[in-house]
Amino acid sequence: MPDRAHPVLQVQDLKTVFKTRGGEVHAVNHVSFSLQPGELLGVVGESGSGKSVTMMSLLGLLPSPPAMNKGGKVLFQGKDLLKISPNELRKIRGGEIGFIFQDPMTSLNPVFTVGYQIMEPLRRHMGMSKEQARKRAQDLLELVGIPDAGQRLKDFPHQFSGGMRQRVMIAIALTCDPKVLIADEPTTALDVTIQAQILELVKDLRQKLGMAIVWITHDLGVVAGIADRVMVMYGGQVVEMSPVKEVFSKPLHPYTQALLQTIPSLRGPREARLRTIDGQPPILRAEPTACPFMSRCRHAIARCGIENPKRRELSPGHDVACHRAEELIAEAAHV
Amino acid sequence: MTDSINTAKAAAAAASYRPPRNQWWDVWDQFRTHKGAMFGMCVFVLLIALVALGPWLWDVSATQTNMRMRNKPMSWEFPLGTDQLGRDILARVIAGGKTTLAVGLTAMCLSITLGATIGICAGFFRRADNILMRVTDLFLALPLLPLLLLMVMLFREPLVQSFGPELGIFLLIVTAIAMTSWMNTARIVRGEVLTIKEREFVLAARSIGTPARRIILRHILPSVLSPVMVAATLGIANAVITESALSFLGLGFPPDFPTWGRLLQDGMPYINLYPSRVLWPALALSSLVLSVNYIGDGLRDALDPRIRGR
Amino acid sequence: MLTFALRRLMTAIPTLLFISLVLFMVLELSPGDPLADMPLTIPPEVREKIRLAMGLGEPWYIRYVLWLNNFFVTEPMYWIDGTFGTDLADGRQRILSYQTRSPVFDTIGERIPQTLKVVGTGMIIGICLAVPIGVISAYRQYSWFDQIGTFISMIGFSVPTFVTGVVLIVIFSVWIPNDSAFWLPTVYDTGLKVTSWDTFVAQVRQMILPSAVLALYYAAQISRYMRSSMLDNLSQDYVRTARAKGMSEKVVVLIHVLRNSMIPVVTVIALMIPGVFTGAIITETIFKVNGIGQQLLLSLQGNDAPMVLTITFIFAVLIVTFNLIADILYGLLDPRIRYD
Amino acid sequence: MSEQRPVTAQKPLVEVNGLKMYFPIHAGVLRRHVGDVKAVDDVSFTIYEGETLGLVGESGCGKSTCGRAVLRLYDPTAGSIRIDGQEIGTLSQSQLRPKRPLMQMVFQDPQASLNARMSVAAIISEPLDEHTKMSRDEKLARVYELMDAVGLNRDFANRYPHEFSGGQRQRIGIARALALNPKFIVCDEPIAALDVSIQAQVVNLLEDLQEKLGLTYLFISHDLSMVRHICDRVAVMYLGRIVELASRDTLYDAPLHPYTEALLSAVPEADPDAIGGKQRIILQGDVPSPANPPKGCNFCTRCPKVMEICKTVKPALKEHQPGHFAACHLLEDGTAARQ
Amino acid sequence: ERGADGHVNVLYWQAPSLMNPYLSGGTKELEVASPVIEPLARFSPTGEMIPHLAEEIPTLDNGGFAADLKSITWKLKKDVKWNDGSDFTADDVVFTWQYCTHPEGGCAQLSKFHGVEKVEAVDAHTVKVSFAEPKPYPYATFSGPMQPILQKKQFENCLGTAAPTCTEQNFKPIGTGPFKVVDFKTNDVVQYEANPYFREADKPAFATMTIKGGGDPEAAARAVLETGEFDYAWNAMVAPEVLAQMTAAGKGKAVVSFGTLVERIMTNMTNPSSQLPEGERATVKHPHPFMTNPAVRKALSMAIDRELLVEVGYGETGKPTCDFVPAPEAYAANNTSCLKQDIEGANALLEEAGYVKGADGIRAKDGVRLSILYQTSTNAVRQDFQSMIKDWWAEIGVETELKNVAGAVYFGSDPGSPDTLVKFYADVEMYANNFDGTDPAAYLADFTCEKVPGPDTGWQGPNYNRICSEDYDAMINELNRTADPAARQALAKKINNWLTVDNNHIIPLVHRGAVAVHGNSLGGVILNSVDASIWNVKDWHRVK
Ligand SMILES: Nc1ncnc2c1ncn2[C@@H]1O[C@H](COP(=O)(O)OP(=O)(O)OP(=O)(O)O)[C@@H](O)[C@H]1O
Ligand SMILES: Nc1ncnc2c1ncn2[C@@H]1O[C@H](COP(=O)(O)OP(=O)(O)OP(=O)(O)O)[C@@H](O)[C@H]1O
Ligand SMILES: [Mg+2]
Ligand SMILES: [Mg+2]
Repeated sequence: MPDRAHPVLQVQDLKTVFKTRGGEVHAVNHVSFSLQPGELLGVVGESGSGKSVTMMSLLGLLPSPPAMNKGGKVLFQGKDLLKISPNELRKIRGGEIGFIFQDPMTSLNPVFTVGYQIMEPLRRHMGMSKEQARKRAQDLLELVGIPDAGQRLKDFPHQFSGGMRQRVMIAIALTCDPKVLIADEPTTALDVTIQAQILELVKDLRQKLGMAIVWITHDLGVVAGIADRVMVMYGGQVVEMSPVKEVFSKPLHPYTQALLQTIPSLRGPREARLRTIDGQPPILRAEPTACPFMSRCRHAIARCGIENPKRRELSPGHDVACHRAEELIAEAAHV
Repeated sequence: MTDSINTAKAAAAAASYRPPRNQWWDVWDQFRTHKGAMFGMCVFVLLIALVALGPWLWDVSATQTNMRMRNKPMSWEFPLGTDQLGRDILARVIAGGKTTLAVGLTAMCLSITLGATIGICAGFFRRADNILMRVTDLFLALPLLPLLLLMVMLFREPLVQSFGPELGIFLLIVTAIAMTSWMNTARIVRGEVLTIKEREFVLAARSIGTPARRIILRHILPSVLSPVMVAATLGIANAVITESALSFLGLGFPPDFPTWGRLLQDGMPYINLYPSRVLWPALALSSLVLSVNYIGDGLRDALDPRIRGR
Repeated sequence: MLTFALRRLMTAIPTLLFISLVLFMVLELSPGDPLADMPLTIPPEVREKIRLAMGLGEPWYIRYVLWLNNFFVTEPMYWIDGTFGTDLADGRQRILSYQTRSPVFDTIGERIPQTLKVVGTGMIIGICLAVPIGVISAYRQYSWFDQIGTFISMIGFSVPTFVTGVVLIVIFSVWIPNDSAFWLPTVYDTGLKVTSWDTFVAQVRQMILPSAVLALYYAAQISRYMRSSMLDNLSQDYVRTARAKGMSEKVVVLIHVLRNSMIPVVTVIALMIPGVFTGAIITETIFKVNGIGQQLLLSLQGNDAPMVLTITFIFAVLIVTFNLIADILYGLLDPRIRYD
Repeated sequence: MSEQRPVTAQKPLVEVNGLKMYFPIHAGVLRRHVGDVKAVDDVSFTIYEGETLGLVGESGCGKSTCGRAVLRLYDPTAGSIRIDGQEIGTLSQSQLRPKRPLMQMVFQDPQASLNARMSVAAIISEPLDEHTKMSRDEKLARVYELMDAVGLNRDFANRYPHEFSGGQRQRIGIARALALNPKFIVCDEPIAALDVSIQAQVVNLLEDLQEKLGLTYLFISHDLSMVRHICDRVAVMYLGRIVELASRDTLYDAPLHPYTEALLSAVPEADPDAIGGKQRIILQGDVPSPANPPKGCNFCTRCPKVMEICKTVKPALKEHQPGHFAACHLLEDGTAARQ
Repeated sequence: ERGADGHVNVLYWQAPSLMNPYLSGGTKELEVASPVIEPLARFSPTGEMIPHLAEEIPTLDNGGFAADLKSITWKLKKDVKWNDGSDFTADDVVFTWQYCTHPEGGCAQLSKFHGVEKVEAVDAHTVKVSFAEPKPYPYATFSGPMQPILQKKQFENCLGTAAPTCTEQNFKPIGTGPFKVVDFKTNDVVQYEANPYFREADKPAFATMTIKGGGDPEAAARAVLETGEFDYAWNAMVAPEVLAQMTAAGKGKAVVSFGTLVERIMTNMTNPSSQLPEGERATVKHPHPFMTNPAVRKALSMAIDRELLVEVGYGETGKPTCDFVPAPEAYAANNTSCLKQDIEGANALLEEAGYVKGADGIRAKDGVRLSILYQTSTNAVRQDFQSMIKDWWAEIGVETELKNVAGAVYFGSDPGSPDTLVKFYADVEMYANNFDGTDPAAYLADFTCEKVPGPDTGWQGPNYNRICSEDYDAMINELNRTADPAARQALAKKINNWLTVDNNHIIPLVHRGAVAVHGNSLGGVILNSVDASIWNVKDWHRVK
């Protein structure tokens, strides 16, 4: 089990706002979480719930304008990433924290060879010679399971299949032995057999290299397969944070519960009809003063409309942001 | 809180039967919010107004020579001065604007229509592609001047006879300019069409059973408007300059027909002596091109609902 | 790629033949008389004699075939003779200009260097200006730099070169006194041979004004393309990837984005290059540079059909070639494009 | 919804026989035809009225091509396609036009398949413009009706696609497909681009519509759990060929083909308890190029149970149990694939 | 002293295309060739003949010109050498005749040998030119800039069809003049250096000369007067006030010389209406509906203020004129009757002729409106003239439509083009023309009946007006028979008046001078518009 006392990455009260022509969009509101060394944190949540924005604002990767950081702290090795100079931040990006993006098809620069793109951070961050960098790049490609790595370094991204491109992205993220790897839906665009390959690969790598991973996904199945802990996001907030087993066995937040019910299962009895979550996700024009899930929540009460619930730890390592969490547990137990 | 939601819902319900309105209104709404475009529009309207209403506001002949008033500087009587024959420059700028605007806009429209049509056909119909692009090469290679001479020789008389000297030569010039300037538009549009036709919404239209010509009109054409806009901006400048070159060569309007390009050229010998003679038409010309450019920018944004939303 | 090029070249041949025919017909049918320059005092019967001596007595198709034969057979022979000292041509009739009564290729060969020098310099300077302007305008979209850049490039495009050229002359050659170091010549001395530092300076000085006029014109256009291409690319995902890798802004913009943005721009430039060879008619005339453009204008005015036909046909060849080169460049620059 | 319809009792609506869709590859200076991308290679299946046939498989295996060829968005290389008893495989595009209302398509990417420059009303009424002579008001009424049917607020008629969430966009696409009262709809991965919580909405909608309007679907997807939910029968494709076709329950419970097995095992389960139970089969390597498929069984390069014969002889699709087709040499001698 | 003054820079805004005047009749070619190849005699600015390669001018008095008017004998200078060092002989003169009269040569100066039966070398330094018929004016041959003598040795192989292929010869002719060609770039620049064999030992003062071509008149004037890059610019036709402003800079001055060039309006005696079938349009078959009326022509002429035209268009470089032949003095009629603008008179005249103003202010008679299509070539000054004249004609109730045509088409003789000078598909047309400044007989003879162009002549013929008058033809016949100078002059004046003030077939506007500008440091410039403008380049020198 990871060491909970010394997180590698600690995010406190992060808040990010987009300035757009239609007004402000409060995409991330007071998000806090921490990441233990060697841990794999799964992040789930509806599309637009702020998963990507949160992770990107950690490293200042959002274009500004329109994005603006409105407070919070991101502690990494004792430094606040939001405060340090661009130069230092650059060293950390790619050097200490690796990033894998959502869409492997467009995230690689089409006009540079894969080798160049892998070697670039090696040469710039670690000052390796061309030869050394090439050697290392080849090792990395082999590590992520691309056959004939030496040859393929000379290929361009479009010559790789989607799954292989995603592996190249992983290789790039791993170049400088990062302490933390942030993977933003790395398998969503891939089909199941390739996804399975990548999941295996990540499990493998984690064992070999021992880094902490943040894994964003929609797919609860994936989370169930690899995560240690799960963070559920909704409306720019973290609504639930729990060890992976408990999310599936004992989801506390109504959103998590609803989410789990929408997915059909491969085995077991087949429901006649899928459950859905009615209503629309909120558009965050201002900082929410109410629970953002309220309008879609079956259990909403008046209080939900007045006060945005704080995140509370209900059982060890399992926090939730819902006014009625305790009641609902009791109810569930009762039923 | 709930109240406000309810009222909002009620309002939405009330509005819900508002029939869909013409999409051009949306475009206009967006267009209005584009600062640059509105600025360009103002300048453009101003120019049009100057040209359209100018003859009423400034009731001086543009061609009447007045030998006693030659080369006068700016004054109340002659707001922009007079030229070497004592003709009032303001009146000439106004009169020239009429021709220039008409020629520039019509030639540009013709040229981009031609260019867009050929570009779309080349991009959309694979079989036509090769031949159309080779035709484009041919036109690119054609020397303008002999071609114009040829056109003037063949068509000036019949046109002048059927439409009178003004309209006849106007038609001739406008077609001549359009004929020789559509190639770039065609090339750009073709490139764009090649990518757009692979997009899924075109396939969707085909699955509905929309025939090719309506796919082009409804789906392809609006999507290639943005490069066409750029071409249009450059096209106006090009048309105006070509027109002036034509009159310089004696292929254009009759000599007593001022146009901005011609004023510019007439003023050139005097540039050192009376720089304002070059300045005014140049200014008019630049503001025309600039305003069209900004309008094009705005229109491009306004035509794209994705940008429009923001 | 090679087969693509070969295939295109094969279609190019009939295309070019057809173009040459159309060019010939246009010149043939358009009014204008190579003798228009001659004084009115020359009586008609003498004119007729001269016309016959020019070969105008033959029917058009014979002249066309003769021209084709000359262009594709005789002239290359002369060229080979000139280069290798052989004697293939054996004094065959070459393409003669009506105006100068000399082989058009000699004239063209004499003039191309100037055009390449002046227009080429103008274009290179234009590109060198346009690329950074385009990059900065896009990187700081809607900043004052961008706005001013737009404004200037529109002016550069809308004011004809015959105005900008003369304005520059008035400023740099008339207002500035002759003895000043900033004074610049307005007449291009084509006899100047660069043999020393001084002649080199003189050469540079006489190229400044014409090249500046052209540079403004080219820069105005290319910077527009550059800007929009940069804007397209700056919002791409791979830019974010590069940033996430910890690359500095300089590397991100100047290596990753620029390389991608250059792809369409380079092809646009490639398509502009044929224009360098035909020269810039107006600019060359204003500054009296004896380039191809000026020659073309003179020949057009003089109705010198063989010269016009040859120059425009060479231009057509260049257009077709550079179209092909642009396509190939596209393929080389953009590894995604494959021709097969 | 009624469980498990008796398959045989129904009338076939779509019959596809020996469908081949090759994209020619030209090369050389003379653009000679040097080969084909065999995107769909000899596929046959039948869809009965009112049922949903699932088509699953890896990316690039030819699912979309198959769906499009069935609707004659491509001109198939060979094979016959009969819809409602009428052969459409050989009709010209203009002869086909009057048949279009019968068969429609819902696309994978709702963003890309809607013209961003058209308002919702315009998009939905496009098929009406093409195939009916309704007046403006009638059209508008029909648009509202359709919007109601797919659960879109009528107020949205004036909006543009980018102003909608993915699920709503897909509803617009579905409304467009429904506009002409088709009998048969090809759904080309209609939910792949959507968020999980929205996927359910769309799937429910499709099911409701099927029930109400008696629609027939060809449901293309690579989400096996969703296919299990919505389809009556499922066909599994690999590299342009159908390797297994069976009723849903049979296929999921007792797959015959090694590829189907691997596919099923690769699906991550959102149930932590299930993880331990089942050993995943991780396929090695990439799918071969359809331009150059292996000589024998298409799957032989990655098959965990490959035999010598697989590398030389293409197995035929045979009915091994009633209604259960598979193409695998392992099954030839009657041995089940599963040990 | 020869070559002491270094280099002189000359600018011609029209660039020369070759250096052989026999292959191009263009003025620019004559000009650049004139420092190199010389005729037997040149004309001074006032029209007197000055022997160059000839010892003296042969006349009736000194016996060089035979009394039967059928031959002329030139004595050549003895000490003349070609600039390659070889001797100049009578053979070269004979050769030049052969060269130009070769039936396949396409010689532009062929008309100068019109009537020449034979040219023979009497001895090495005597040439006899014999005419088929008596020739009252025999000097057209071998004098003036158009017929310089070519070196036989150089051009021997360039006869007939070979003429145009002799590029080297046509670009670098060997001559006897003060300069020799070092380098010729066609349509661009000619480099000269002093001819070491030139017969006058101390000339030219300049060691080298450059004649650069290209640009436009303004730029040429600017390069001399404002930027000072050039010493001399030819034909600096710029607007008077611009010229004034440029000379005000103090770097140089303008010089003017008047030849015989007259800007004029020609009236069309035939109907150019496009309603007529092609082939009958503008032919004698259809007389012009109103231009044939002398009163109309006269009114048109009266309405013009020539002084003002000069002031606007030419300033010092033009003079208002009523004459078709304004020079040389002996031939000039010096009419002044038209110089005063008389709008009222013109109105009255038209009124009297029965043309009354309609509601639109345009006069008409019997349904024929005085509506005129007025064409000319494209040229800033001509367009200014058009505008002014249109205004004046409007004042007398004549409507004018203006048209300008590119010079290359207008002055061409392409029978396919409707826009040429000679087709004259307009009511009036404006251009300038001259003769070589010595004898106007041929020039005046242009308007005989047989010279009317039309479809039958392939639209050839100089009688653009389509005048066909027995009186006129008779006068011309008489002129061709008269040898006595005084009688010739009187007759020429009579013909001139017949064409202009009497009948107003030709409406002369401006007697145009040639203008050149030169820097203050260039001395010895005497402008000549009868011969080459730089005819005396050997005398040019640097002013210290
Ligand atoms: N550039 C931007 N300008 C304005 N709003 C933005 C911008 N980028 C993101 N947003 C908003 O921020 C919110 C969070 O977006 P984010 O991309 O983090 O969602 P996500 O959880 O990653 O969704 P997905 O699962 O679809 O990737 C969304 O509401 C989105 O509209
Ligand atoms: N127009 C075409 N020309 C050539 N090859 C094509 C064309 N369209 C598709 N293909 C090829 O046919 C094969 C099947 O493509 P198809 O789109 O049908 O796959 P798919 O199963 O739908 O995949 P996905 O799940 O990614 O949508 C692929 O290899 C593809 O490259
Ligand atoms: Mg995201
Ligand atoms: Mg697909």
